[in-house]
Amino acid sequence: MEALLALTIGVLVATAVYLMLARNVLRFIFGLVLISNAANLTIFVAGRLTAGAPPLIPEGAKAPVGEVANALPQALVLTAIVIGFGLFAFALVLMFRAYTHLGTLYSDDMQVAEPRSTASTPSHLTKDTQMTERPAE
Amino acid sequence: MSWYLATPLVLPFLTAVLSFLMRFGVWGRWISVGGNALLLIAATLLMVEVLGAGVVAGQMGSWAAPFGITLVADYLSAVMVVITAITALAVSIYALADIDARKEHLGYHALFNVLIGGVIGAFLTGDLFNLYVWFEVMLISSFGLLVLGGSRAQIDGGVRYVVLNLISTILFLTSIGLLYGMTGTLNMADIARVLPSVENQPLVTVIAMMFMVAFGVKAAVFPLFFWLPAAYHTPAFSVSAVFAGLLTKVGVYALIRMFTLIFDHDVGFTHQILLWVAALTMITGVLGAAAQNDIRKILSFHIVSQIGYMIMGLALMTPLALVGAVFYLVHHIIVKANLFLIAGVVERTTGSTDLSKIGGLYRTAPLLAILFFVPAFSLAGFPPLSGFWAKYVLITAALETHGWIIAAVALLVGLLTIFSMTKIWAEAFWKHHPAGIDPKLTTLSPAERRALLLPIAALAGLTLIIGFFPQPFISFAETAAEQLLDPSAYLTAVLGGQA
Amino acid sequence: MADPQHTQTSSQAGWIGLVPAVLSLALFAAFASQLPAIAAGDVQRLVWEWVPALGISLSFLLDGLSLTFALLISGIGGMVFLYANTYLAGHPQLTRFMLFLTGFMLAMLGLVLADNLIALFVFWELTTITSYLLIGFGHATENGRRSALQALFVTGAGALALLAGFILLGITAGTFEISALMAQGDTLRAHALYLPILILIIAGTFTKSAQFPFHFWLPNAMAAPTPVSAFLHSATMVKAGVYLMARLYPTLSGTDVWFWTLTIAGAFTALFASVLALRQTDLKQALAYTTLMALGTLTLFLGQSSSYAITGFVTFLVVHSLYKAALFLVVGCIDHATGSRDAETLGGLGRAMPVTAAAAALAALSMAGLPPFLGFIGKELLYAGILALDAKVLIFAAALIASNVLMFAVAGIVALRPFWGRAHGVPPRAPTEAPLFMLIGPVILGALGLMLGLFPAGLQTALVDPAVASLLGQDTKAKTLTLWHGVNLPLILSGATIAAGVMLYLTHRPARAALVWLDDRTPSFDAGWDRFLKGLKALAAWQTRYLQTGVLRNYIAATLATVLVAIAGTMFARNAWPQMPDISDASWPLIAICLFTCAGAVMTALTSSRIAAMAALGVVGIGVALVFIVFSAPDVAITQLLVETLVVVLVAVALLRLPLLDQNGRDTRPRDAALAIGLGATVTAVILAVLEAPLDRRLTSFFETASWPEAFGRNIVNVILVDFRALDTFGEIAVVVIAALSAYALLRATSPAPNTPPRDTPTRQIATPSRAERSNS
Amino acid sequence: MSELISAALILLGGLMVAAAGVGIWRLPDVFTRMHAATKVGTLGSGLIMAGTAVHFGDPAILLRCGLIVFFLLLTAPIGAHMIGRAALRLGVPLWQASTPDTKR
Amino acid sequence: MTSLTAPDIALMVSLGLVFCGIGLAFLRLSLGPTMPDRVVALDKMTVSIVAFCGLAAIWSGDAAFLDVALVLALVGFLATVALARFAERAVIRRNRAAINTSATTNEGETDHE
Amino acid sequence: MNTLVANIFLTLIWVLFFGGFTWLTALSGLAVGYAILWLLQPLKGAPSSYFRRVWYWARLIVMFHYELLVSSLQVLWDIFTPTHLSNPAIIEMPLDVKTDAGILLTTNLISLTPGTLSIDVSEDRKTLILHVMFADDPDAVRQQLKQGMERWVIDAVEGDMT
Amino acid sequence: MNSIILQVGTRYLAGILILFSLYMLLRGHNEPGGGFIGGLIGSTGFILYALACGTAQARAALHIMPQNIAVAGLGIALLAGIAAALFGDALFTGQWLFLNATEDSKGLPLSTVLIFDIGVYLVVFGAILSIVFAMEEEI
Ligand code: NA
Ligand code: NA
Repeated sequence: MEALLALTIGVLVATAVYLMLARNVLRFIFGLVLISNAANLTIFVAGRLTAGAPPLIPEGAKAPVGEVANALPQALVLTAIVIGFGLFAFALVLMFRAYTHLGTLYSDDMQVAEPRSTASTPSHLTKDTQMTERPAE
Repeated sequence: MSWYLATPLVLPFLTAVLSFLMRFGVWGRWISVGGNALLLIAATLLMVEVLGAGVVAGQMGSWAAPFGITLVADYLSAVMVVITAITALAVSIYALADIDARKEHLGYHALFNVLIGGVIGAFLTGDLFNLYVWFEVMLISSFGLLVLGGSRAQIDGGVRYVVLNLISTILFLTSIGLLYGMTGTLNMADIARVLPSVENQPLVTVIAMMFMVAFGVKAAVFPLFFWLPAAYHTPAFSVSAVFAGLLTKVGVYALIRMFTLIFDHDVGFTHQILLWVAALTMITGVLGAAAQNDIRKILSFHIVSQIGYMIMGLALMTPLALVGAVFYLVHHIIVKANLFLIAGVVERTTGSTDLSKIGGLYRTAPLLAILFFVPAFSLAGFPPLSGFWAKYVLITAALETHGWIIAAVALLVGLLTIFSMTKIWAEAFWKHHPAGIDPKLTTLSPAERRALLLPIAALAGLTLIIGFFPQPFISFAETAAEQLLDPSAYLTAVLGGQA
Repeated sequence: MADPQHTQTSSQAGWIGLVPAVLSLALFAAFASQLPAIAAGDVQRLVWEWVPALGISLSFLLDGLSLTFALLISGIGGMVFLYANTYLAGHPQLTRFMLFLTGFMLAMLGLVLADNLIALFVFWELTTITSYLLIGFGHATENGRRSALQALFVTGAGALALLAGFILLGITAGTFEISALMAQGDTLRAHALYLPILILIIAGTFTKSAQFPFHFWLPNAMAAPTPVSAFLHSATMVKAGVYLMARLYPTLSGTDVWFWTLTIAGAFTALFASVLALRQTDLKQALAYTTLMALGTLTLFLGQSSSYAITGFVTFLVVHSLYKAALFLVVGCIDHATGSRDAETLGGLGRAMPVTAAAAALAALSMAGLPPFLGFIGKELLYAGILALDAKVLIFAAALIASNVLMFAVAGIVALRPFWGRAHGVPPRAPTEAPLFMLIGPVILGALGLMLGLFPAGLQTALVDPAVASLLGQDTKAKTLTLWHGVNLPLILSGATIAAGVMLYLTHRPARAALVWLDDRTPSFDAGWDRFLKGLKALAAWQTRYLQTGVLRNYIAATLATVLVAIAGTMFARNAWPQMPDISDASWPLIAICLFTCAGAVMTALTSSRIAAMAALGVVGIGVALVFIVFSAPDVAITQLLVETLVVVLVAVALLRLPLLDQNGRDTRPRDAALAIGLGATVTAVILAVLEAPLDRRLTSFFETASWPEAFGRNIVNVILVDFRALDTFGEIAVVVIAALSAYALLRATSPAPNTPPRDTPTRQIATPSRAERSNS
Repeated sequence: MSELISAALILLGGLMVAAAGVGIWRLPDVFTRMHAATKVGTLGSGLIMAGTAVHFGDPAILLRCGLIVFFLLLTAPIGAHMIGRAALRLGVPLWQASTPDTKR
Repeated sequence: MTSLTAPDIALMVSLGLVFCGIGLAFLRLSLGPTMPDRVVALDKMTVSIVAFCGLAAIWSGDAAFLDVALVLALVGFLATVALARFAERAVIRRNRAAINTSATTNEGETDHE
Repeated sequence: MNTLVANIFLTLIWVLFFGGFTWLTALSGLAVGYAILWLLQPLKGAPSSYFRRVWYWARLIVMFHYELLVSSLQVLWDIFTPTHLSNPAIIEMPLDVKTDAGILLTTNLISLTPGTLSIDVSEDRKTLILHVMFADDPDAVRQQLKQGMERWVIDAVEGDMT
Repeated sequence: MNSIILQVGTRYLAGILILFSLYMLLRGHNEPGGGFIGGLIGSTGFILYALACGTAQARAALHIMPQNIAVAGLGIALLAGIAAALFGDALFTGQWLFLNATEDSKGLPLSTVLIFDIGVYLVVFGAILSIVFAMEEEI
């Protein structure tokens, strides 16, 4: 079971990395969501898997009955999910702002903090930016 | 006495909450200053306690060690907390004149104080996942502070900063999960205790490398530093000062902690790599600085370069080398934060930080010249300023272990640092202002001058004190290094009888 | 290169310079009071602990050598202060100047008195810094800044080598105390690290003392005001290197390396510098090159082991300091009075400036080595020393004699011609005699050259004997200083030198023209400095362009590649690969869920439709939530689903103003795919490897048993969150709060979004009518 | 007995869910697909919830299942309405859109 | 689960059917062709997960999973609403843009996607 | 009055959440419900009297489930038959139901019964736009809905008004 | 633009969501739920409100700026942790008071842990709303 999830995590990581390397920072955000999921799953799997037994203590018992799933990684993952959401929300807003203020979602074209000479701008950029739509007014 | 540990951690958050809720009006900023003054007192009390006891540990929630979260302060942690408190107080005073009401309304004080809380948490925690949490606290508040002005450059810099730091964060989280999967515990002392009995030692090295990369991004080492020069020159000056002083140092601290306490099983591999990383970091950073023409960009690249020195101390892993690393950490926080603060005053008086557009400060603002000279030449390693002792100890450590190349690199980079610092000096201070302006401090209001110059002068004074009277600091660092190399006291304090 | 104060000369000297003058003269007196004791063979030490943890103390050693230097520094210093107080009177930065100069003097004294290598180094660097500030006194000019940087950089570079040398020496000997090192000379010379130590230390001393090929900074340092040149760049600081070689003479000298290095470098520097001195027309530059010559000579003599050579060294040191300081001050007087330092044009100033002329004459005659001046005694000893050279290589002797010939001519050019020669032009101002305070120094120093020449015995017993003893030990006696040795080879050589010198002086104009012609056609070290700086900047720029490209994608790729290399490389290097995974135990629902999740991920990566990407993200979120459900994590699953929902909501809101995804905006597909697959595979491998060993569940076991009885909660996950690990949760909610504040600030910090389309938006859109448009119409 | 009822209910529910899937896959336009998704899917889920309630036989769980169904019934049509509205305004073409009453 | 009883079989079969439903919805999601199609598919998936939670509760014997279903039933449609609104807004914006720009040019956006 | 009903309604749900009646849950439910209603004041405007129409409600619920089952089969048939027999169309239907609750209930129930789907309500609340799968005779569909579902809802929710 | 159906539906759903979120909060210590989940659900209630009726109305309904709610939540959570100091315990040591405790049941538990969870709830609730509202207002 764990091995299968390890493979799934691998796929998540691979797709996330592929997205993160895209020119459009929005894709980076998507990659971020995927790789956060992969990290959460990694913690979850690292705590080993137990099917069908949530870590709850039934009424009347002092401890869980029988072997239940490892609660600690669950708590960690929960924390990580919420933190990940916070980071994601900020990152999304940032990319949004980048678009409204820098006029592009292409990281190659954001040249304010680290300006480069226009001569070195690859020619394909001009072509691709034509694919962008006009932002909403 | 867990409250010695808890108070410095709790205070910044309390300050953040109160100053945010009172952010309209003048209360917020004074709460921030007052809170940080209290923080300094609390940090000092902790330091006194640590000086007495060696290592102080406290179990949060009263749950015994590997089960709950332990806060622990050895010499290294304690001094980092104190330095953080000093920096925080200095910057919060500076912010009185640097941060406008609009930024305050948007929550500057909350962001700033939570950042400080995150930094202190990272220094004090004895729990790996908790360390992750504090890293996140720092990270997100630094994101907020970075873009608080909302300018185009800040947003662009923010994108770079955020994107690259998020990668590191995810890697860190994954690494923690995997290490938990191998050891079944999150308490750092407990991990250190358990790890030698893990069968698959090669895998431990792999995990160690994952941590190295994750913290390497935070510490901005080669080849993971790109985010730093891309972003650190964009925010408000008090913000970049606290970034420059503290944030990367937390990465260095984490590297030191992890690679002395936990990952000392394969020193021949991991620390050898660290040594190369250190050398390349020093060189690329200092060359990067040489290529810049803006004060903050120069200073930013120098952070990278200086980080290399600290990593060098860790990589050499001898008692003296760790003394050097610890001393360097302390020295660099004070000096680099101060330089960024000064850059802010330079910008206020001359109108820019672009060296080609400014000048004339030497003639008409001699006080500022002196205040710049001290940290700048300390950074360049001139004796008897604090930076000299830091470099001296590290180079001695390198030469003692016959690390000729790293010693040569450290020396050479020191030379190139002189080059950059004198460039700022020559352009911003010696040269006449190209626009014919006489940049005087008196263009600032008296209140502004007080708020801006007091922290700068205090930090410069600290630099001088460390420089002229290094003995207590060095011997302190010696004890810190001993504790790092022999963590038995740390383990006993955290785990009690289990160690 | 006129000093900046020329236009604002004031005859009224302030009081500010008198303070350091009094201070230095008091110090001089204090040192002088030690003369009898030191002459009696006493050696005084004073020790303060400084950094005992590192074996560094503030220890001072007063013996013949250090006393000689200390007297020169404080004595000449006092006169320079008096001089400068008038010379720079009225200058707005006079206070600063005096402060730096006082700082320099104290540092210099510390340097020569220090008995601890590291303390010595500290003072060494303090002289570097103060010298930097003093050279940069003319900071308004590009050239002033350049010269200051050059001096700082070259001597700073040497200093770093020196530091390494000191550290190695300290490590090898186990002490930094120079007095303790002296006793270890034999051991150290036999040590494997001797050669590196020597090379490093010599690198430091050569740069400081401007030995070839590090000489070029010194003439440029003449950008500093004349008192600075007189004090730092002739009398004291540049001699720090020489001092250090002398100081370590008992410890390091006597080997072949020592001998050859110092001899060759010294001789070459002396000859080379004196030739260049002849080439100069600026009086100060000419003096600067003669200083180089003197430094070369001193170095050459330090290379030797004969008593003649060392006596010559000490004597010449004193001689040179006296006349050179005097001459610099004289040149300053000329400059001050006339506004010119041009040797070509100046002449006939003797009438207007008689006292200055007299002082100049005294100094010049000493420099020229004519009897009965101390310079003559010095030269005699030099020649005796040459003849006692350890290797009888004629060329060194020839070099030294040739440079003395040149010196003679230069002395005439610099100190005689401006006063008694014919003027070839009109200086900017009519000359007047220098003020009193500017004359005290040159006169006293010039007179001292004569006095000591006439009565050398006092100098002998007070300074030369103890100083030589410091180098050679108490057993070896210094040679006797006397004007008349009888007719011997040195005397004959002196005569020849004078004759040749006179000849050269008379023909110096054509000689100079020839030198100028030659100099213009040989590579210049000074230009080399510019090339070095340019190269450094180019290297820095190239490296920065290459690494800090400004292209975020490159940063991301580099970071991720580092991650890949770190993990995969270590797995290779340490052979940490896992076994082949066994997935036969997976149930089919799990397989389905995993496939579903993977499909969502792949779709997110490959789609170019925004809404499809959003929905695919939702699919992945749901898939992961299903995993949490299957493996008994209801809390996590709920959170995951809620967060996933919020992600979709937020993205949907944000996308309303964001453009379409690009169809194929990727020019690095192979690289990206390779990185992606590599990282995915590696992460899988690491996880599999981690999972091979069983997990120690003692933490969880504790939580399970303590959750209800001690923490009163049945939901163990929640109890962990709010109790066992509440601190984590607290940090986490801090993250959430700050994320919200940050996002809010980001949205509100900027003025409401601009109504105009952003800058980079192309105005032209591709004209493809959408289906929606068609069906609408 | 209750086990069999439960089994029947979840089987039926499963069939409904699958059928909704088929519907969403096979039906010709977005509106018709919405018919399948909204009601057949909701019905299927509701049936499975009923089966679950029967399986446990616990009043508390019954209540919870009832709430789930109630919430599904409350939200699913609203969601469908939103999608349909969007589709309508987007001008998504209607399959066989030839009926005279068709507006827009 | 060595000996399968009728309810177990029913559970497994139902589980399989639910997966089929989800899988088919996923196909629709990936194929589109219009924006609302994808939203419908996602909505359908969410509802199916509710069913899955019920089955999981039976399978594990733990009612905790019903809480997941409860949350999803209440909150799941929020995503649908948001996405639908997104689609709808896109139209308004496109129409506005069509008015603003000349009649011949058209936005590159294909809101159907 | 309306608020009170809503409050009781919320209290009921609260008690249901906790899976059993206790005074504590009831009281806290009242308090919580009150707080929520106060929070949601801008949305105020709840159904009028409530208890009087229990009967109509019962009818509504039963009829709704009947409709649901019957027409589900119709859609299922169309899904699984190789050719699509349906003749879908978008039609408009005038609305008699006035109150918010009535509109919501009507539209939701129409949506939930297969074959019909509420797409939108016009701004003036007078017209409902529907998608109908079997629209061979739109008027018949309209008629059926008005006399069926809408009638039942009006009876249940707004009996006083008609 | 505004959908009547959605607005009317929201009237009921928003209330139910907030109610449900409080329920999840209060029972979280013993069953799935807790401050996070509660806060997330609670925020969806107001998000729905904002989507249906606009942020202005949603903000009016909320009465307090969501950021202030979030920060106050952080303060409450912190105070719950600091409260331990009053009892001489370490930071975040849970302090419990059981009302009407009998030997069978522990009665009604009141605890700093619950206060902490309430703080968590408020943080999540306020934080998400401040982001979503601000973002909505950008459109
Ligand atoms: Na950082
Ligand atoms: Na540096």
